[in-house]
Amino acid sequence: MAESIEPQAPAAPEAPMGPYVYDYAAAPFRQVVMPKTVPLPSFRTYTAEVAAAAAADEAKWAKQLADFEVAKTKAEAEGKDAPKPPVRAVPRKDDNDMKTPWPVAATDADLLKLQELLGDSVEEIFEQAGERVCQVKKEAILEALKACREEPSLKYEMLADQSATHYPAAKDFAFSIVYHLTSISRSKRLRLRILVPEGFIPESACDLYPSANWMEREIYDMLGIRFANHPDMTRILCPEDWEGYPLRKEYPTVGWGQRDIDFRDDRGGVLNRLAMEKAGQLGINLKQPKAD
Amino acid sequence: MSFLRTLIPFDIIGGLTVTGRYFGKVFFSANRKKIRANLAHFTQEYPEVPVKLQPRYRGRLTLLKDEQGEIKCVCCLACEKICPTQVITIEKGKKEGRKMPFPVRYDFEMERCIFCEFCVESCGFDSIILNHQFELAGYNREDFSIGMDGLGHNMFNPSPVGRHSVAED
Amino acid sequence: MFKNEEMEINLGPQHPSTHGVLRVKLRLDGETVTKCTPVIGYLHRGVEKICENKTFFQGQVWTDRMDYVASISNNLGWAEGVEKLFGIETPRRARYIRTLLTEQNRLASHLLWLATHALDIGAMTVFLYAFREREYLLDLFEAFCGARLTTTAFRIGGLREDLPPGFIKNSQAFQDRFLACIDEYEELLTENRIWKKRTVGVAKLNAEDCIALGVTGPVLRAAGVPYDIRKAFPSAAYAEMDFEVPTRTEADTYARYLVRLAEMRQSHRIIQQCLDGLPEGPVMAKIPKILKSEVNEVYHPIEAPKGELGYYFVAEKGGTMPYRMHVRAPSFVNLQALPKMTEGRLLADVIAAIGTLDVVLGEIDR
Amino acid sequence: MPTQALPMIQMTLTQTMIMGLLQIILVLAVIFIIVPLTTFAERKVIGYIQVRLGATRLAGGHVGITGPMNRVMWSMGKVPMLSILRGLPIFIADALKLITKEDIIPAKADRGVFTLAPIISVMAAFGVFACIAYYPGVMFYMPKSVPIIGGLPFQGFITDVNVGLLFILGLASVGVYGIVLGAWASNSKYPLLGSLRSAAQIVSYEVPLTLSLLVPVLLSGSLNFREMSVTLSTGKDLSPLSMISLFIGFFIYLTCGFAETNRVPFDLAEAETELVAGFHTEYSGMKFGFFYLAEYANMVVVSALATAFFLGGHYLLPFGLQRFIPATVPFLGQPSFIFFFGKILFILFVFLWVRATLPRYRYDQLMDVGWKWLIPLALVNLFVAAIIRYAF
Repeated sequence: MAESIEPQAPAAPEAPMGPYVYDYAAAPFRQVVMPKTVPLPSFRTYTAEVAAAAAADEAKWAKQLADFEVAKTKAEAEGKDAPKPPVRAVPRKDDNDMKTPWPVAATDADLLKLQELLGDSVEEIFEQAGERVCQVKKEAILEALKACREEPSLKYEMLADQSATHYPAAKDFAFSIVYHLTSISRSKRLRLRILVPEGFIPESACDLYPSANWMEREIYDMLGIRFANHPDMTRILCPEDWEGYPLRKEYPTVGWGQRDIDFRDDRGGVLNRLAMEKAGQLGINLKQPKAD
Repeated sequence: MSFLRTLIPFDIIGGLTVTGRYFGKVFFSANRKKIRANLAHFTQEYPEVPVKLQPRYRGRLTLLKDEQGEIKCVCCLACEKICPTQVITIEKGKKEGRKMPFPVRYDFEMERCIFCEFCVESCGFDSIILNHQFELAGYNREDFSIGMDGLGHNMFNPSPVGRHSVAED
Repeated sequence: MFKNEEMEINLGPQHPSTHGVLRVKLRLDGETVTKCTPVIGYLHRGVEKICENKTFFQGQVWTDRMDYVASISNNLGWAEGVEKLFGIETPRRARYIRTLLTEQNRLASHLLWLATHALDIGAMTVFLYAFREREYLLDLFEAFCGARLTTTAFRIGGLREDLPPGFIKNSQAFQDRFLACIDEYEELLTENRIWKKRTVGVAKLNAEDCIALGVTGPVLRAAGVPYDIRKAFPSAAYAEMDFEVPTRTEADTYARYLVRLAEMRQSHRIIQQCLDGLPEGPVMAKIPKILKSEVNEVYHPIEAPKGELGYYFVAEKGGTMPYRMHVRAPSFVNLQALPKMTEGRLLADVIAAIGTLDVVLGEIDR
Repeated sequence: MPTQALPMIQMTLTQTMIMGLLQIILVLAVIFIIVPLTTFAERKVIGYIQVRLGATRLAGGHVGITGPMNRVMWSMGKVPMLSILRGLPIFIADALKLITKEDIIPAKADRGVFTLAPIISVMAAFGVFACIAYYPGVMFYMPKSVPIIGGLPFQGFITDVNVGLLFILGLASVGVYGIVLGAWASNSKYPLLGSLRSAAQIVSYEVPLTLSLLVPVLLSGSLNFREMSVTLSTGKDLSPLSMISLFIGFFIYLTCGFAETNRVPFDLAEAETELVAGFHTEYSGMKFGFFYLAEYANMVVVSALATAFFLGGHYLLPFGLQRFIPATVPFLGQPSFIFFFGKILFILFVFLWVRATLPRYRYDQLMDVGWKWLIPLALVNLFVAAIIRYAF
């Protein structure tokens, strides 16, 4: 009789799958670290940086000298031993087989010819790691490609590759699009580069180089840059209804919907303890498994 | 001439000769010779005849013990850091009578392991190897999570499923 | 009186001869293809995104899994691309061993192509014969780096270890019997009337179209363009090797078959030169333990078995991981030519065209 | 010769029926043994050609009835004894699998036709066996002790139809209805393509097949299977030159036979790499098993016809060369059951051998070969045979 009067225990909440369930939106691997710098190789920036570094070095040296003079006069005044004269720091030379390829000024005939042909449209030409780079204005890319393809002294017949990079830290542009051109007859390569801001629609290269078709679709799929006059501007690798552009820097490495449930059996409760600690630090809603 | 060549199929006879020759070779050698003799066929009779693996074969991750039966690992965490798929979890600890740190926990999630041997390469104390096991199938996901304890299925002993693949080194 | 309709048919993603998960939407008028649309992306794993979050050292394992048939070529592209990014000079012995292994892998890849292409067209025995030789090569890879397919063979700056004992002897044994094996395949296929009927004049793609569509590799060479990156932009030890670039002018499936067989003979020649002239010396350059990059971007192309394989890296200052990694996958670009090759032809020719392009879906979808 | 003239014995209806039934049971038993054995042989032969071992797992491993013996052999470092028969029970396993598998009928399929199609196929394939003479005479006499049929002759064929060849050709071409109807009824795209190919193929290849079979008809002057076989094999009434015509006719016939049975290099109807499985893509279970049985039974029929008309039937030598061996020679000069079956097995082997070697034709090329090469060739051959028949 006593049992029947006793109130029924409330139904336990449904057991979560696996030992732990994470709050996905707040999970630590989703916290994307945005890049702080703009790693856009450029001879102009590089020379500016080198000059700035040299100036800073010089200023430091001058300061050291001045400090030394001050210290010297002070020591002389106080009758102590003169301090050691400062030694100018020599940059440390590593004993290894690495020779970092720095950008150098353009000397190649192709680049100079291109600059001569395009005039103002060319923003920058330089060479780095044996590769020729020509950065043109974003509106003039079609003109530049046409010049590369049809000018008899250039004759870059094939568009080998086209890709883009996201630079969220840059101020006046968001993406760089690079075109890797190959001249089969002359065994030469050239990289054309444009910088485009968010929302800008560059001209498609499909008419000049039909191989750009899928490459531009891939760029659109991965980075969300649309191209004007493209025959079929749809996603290619991701499904049609995919949200977001995976290769942008703000996109988390682990896509939405991945389960982060640990399937291992917890030996001695160590994992549980660690996970609880971690969750407590991060403020994650970590439900404990039902005890049975 | 080409008409005759079309009528008399020398090309097809040539192909049939090649295949027929192999048929004869295998038919008369396959079931009569001793194992490991110079066989005409290329099939390995796998469960009955053990597989010969190369010495550098990359199998399952295994922890080593030294002569005193002491775990060689000193918890430098190099393997944990270099692992491209983050399948190793180590917890440092202390043990009586041992100067170096001692791994309290060394967990290995084989389900995600890609057998690249970067961990072994990074180890400065030769305390881990990839053994020669390739039969690593399991019935449930718990079978792929291997730790230092566990009966017969831990980081020191070979997996119980791979009966035919443990090499002798 | 009769309704005349075109039929739409899905070739794939599960189909015996689409080499993985390729899906081709076909519009058929009877058996004639009027429209052909390749649909890809079923194997997309986001390798480029993953590699942005892995160090230069770790990223190599993902290259194994792109073109899993020719993973050593992919490793070579990655290792040399990163070395170009850092300006690392690799020792000569390491470069020779890289060349040796890459060429052996080219043989393995071409053998797999021959096997599956012949199987697609119906000759099922060549499949097993080619796999027999490939097995021998995979054993060699296993002896060198411990894995048969996902090799991770090279390291930035050279190699992890030198060749294992017995490797050269076994390679030489393979060299001695391989040419006879190619003759055997030729005996079965080259003059066979059915093989010729199925391949001569099928899936034509002339040189202009090839170049316009960016098609590289044996498909381009079968159209008469002697463009081989091993000759045009030599890396590893290819500059020191003596070999020819086989070309044909017919630009059809049969010509591609002959070009690939000739390439296998040339690869055999390169391997022989590597084995004979293997220099002594270290196999690893002196490089710091942790590589920190400067701001740089490189595009490094190599000649993979399927065509031009390019790695494009962007590196930031002081970074241990690439800021951006992009792969120019040869199959991805080559597959664009499929509609041009097949439209207006029969259904069976689509199978031959897919086979002759030698696509690997792991590389297309990345 | 005793085989030439059949003993004319008056039988009652009951006796005829019982004898017929016994013969039918015998023939069916032979079919049901030889067809699964062919599938086993297919695995083994193609395996050996492709430098591998084929099926070895059943009766070849460490477990089962043969397990202990195999274990001992393996431990001695030898492959097991009787290892050429390793894997033999797989034909039983195949049959069991097909019978016990779930029988799926697609939701939008025409259920009646879908069920009928494999039955048509298998009936057509098996019906043909009624007219094939396995032995051109009395095989043995029933013992006197058996009631009702005691002392009656047991003949080496079920019936001795006067237009036997016509019956065989007619019934064999009904088989294509099974393929076409089955594919249409499954309401799917790949089977549809397969059936269209198959219909076109069989219609085109019936012509050269029949034309090549007209040569033996012309030479022997009969349509009765048994008489044709005996006449052509012994070659008594034939000119020696007729050998040429028979020789060419044999190859035309064999080529068309490959096409009729949908085997490589003419297996377009079920071209695996193009049409997944062709006309039987949607079939499963024993319905698929019927198509499978029909295909192999057809192979046996084609081999039997080729043996009887071209390869010397129940005698040792092919193409009428038997004339050079006098009938007085003990074994070789006499007709024998063994020769007939040996030749059938050889042609079945050729089927498998060719399957392992050759690529597949394309649809339009197949038509080219049929209409532009085989039909003219068969006509010329027929003409030559006619000249030989009446001039020499």
